[in-house]
Amino acid sequence: MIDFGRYAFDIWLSYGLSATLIGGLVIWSLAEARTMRRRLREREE
Amino acid sequence: MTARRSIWDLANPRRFMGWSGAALPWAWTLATLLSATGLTWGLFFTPEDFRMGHSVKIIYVHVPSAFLAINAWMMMLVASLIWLVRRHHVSALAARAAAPVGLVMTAVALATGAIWGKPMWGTYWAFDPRLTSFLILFLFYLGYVALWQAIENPDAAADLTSILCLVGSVFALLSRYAAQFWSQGLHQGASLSLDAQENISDVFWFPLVLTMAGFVALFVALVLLRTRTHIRRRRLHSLSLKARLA
Amino acid sequence: MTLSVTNLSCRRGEAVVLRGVRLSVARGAALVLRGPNGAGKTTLLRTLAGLTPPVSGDVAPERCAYAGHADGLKAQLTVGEALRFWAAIFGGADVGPAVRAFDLEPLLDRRAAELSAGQKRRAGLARLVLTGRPVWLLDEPTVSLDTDNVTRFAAAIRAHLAGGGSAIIATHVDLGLTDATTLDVGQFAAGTATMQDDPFAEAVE
Amino acid sequence: MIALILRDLRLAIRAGGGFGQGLAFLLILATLIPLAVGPRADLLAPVAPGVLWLGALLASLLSLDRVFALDLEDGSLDLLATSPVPAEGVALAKAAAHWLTTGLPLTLAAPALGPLLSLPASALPWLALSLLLGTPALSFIGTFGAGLTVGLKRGSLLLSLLVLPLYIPTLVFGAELARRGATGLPLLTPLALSGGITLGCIAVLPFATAAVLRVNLR
Repeated sequence: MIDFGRYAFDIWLSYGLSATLIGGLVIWSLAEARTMRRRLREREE
Repeated sequence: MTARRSIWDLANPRRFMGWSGAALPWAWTLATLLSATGLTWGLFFTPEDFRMGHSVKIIYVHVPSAFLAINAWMMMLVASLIWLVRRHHVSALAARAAAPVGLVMTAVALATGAIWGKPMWGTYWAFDPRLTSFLILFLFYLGYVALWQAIENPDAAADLTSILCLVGSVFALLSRYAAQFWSQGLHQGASLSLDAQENISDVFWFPLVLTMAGFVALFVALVLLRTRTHIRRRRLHSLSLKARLA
Repeated sequence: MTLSVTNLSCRRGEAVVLRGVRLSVARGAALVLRGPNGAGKTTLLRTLAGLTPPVSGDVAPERCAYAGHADGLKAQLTVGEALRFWAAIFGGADVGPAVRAFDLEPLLDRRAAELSAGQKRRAGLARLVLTGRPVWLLDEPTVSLDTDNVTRFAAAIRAHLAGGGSAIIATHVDLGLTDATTLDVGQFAAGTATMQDDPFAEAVE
Repeated sequence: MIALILRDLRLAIRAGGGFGQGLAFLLILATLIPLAVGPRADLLAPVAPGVLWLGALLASLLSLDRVFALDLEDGSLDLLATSPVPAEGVALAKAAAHWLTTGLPLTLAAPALGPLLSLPASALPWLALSLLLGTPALSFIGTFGAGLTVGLKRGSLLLSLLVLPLYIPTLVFGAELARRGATGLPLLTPLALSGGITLGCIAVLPFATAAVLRVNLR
């Protein structure tokens, strides 16, 4: 593992924050897609 | 149907559901592969910058998210125009689908910019023209998303948000110039600048391009997925309307 | 023929509620719209007035004067001010005939806030005279009018018809218009939505 | 259109909502700021143009939700839409009436409040000029926002969220003009840009407002 020196905290913080935000968006979109697909399938039948 | 096929057929809800369903796994795969490669390369296999040290590595999330933050709005503008001119419902729903993605990307760009700013300039936030422009863009996204949520009639919502997007684009551009002008007015000559990517060496450039391509694929995947969700929601809406009238 | 539409389709909110509407009203004639609540009488009148664009068919809103459920009066303005305002907006007609037709002389200097519901209604309907437009579109015009005022209102309509005007009225009250024809809006009910009304009317996948 | 402007002015005078409230709001703000920041003139004077601009902007925002909502409630908006006056004309008249009832009085009153914030007398004409140039844009942008949200039940907060970001260029150039006037810096650029934005808003926004009104009325 490479040592980021005195910037390690900043780098991991920015990567962690980005991953949280973008990952949150992806998970939310997937969950919403699943709910909507299920609800529509129930209604179409 | 013997109607001549055109590019607009792709915007028919049914046909859109067909091709987007097929394209979605590819977009996800491409997004994962490109982003993972680009980020790993950039994070672990590039040297320190002579001026910024290892902090340059923040560039691999900062620049792609900033790139998408602006281009998501551009996409919304084009989709809004298509809706206003040609009344393609999927176009309006795609604009709606892109807005939260743009919002999150703007937030990421702002957050990583602030974290990067601390070691570089000694402060998390400075009213640099670019930072200010992004903050303003964030506000425009918020207003756009809020307007979509507030209106019940989907066609009226599409019309009103499209017009807001058009007017907002002009004012966002004006605000950008205003921010530039205003910050020069405060401290003559830009003392703080985020121009790192303009004189960046090849070592950093290649992984950055990979990551940007990965983020674009991610954007495409998210917009397709969210547009499919909105199409289904719209279909549900039509069904309940029918039930109410019957 | 003062007003004639064929094959008109109207939308209320998102839903197409009327299809293939055909109606005509001649000079000096009145057309009474009938139908249960929600049949689309208001929708039809709003479409004819040009407020809601028709899904298909042509309308001539520049020849119609519309009066909806609300009177368009401001509590802080006097009846005279309101009438002069609407007269100016519609091209500067003299307010005299309108005042006489609805017997508003004593109310001219009273503010709308001080009027009874029936008086407000009369002031709101007097605006129709000021528009100078031949076809009056009236949506439940007798709501909140007492018997006396209904009679007065019917007289005003008869005067309008006698002067070569015409009217399309959605009402449940018999206004005593002898040669009025009746149109049942229910016969134009749109039924289920087609793909042209709503691209989401059929399953999307 | 003139008739519509005159009617709105008359209503503003009778209802007491238009002129008074905006001015009172600005006065309260100009009183509260020194209480919050401290009475020192060397702290207050530099921020005074910006504070007064912000006050004018918020005061103009206060009365926006009434621009179309009252006319929609009592049916006047329907009747106006069926009248020979085009929707663009209605939008223009509404914005003009809004400016006459808020922007113009604020322009006239702001210089009087300058001394409260230790603004030197030499800066007052520039403050007035910047507000005179900038406040019409605020009214036209605000009228567009009011048109967007006119059919909504709880539209006031959304209206602020939509309108405030659109106010940014006007605020930046207007406040900059006032600040440069106060410090004697060259001010041709903000002057031209302020005027340009206002003219652009007057020329283009009535069309956008008319378009959103038609959508909301149908």
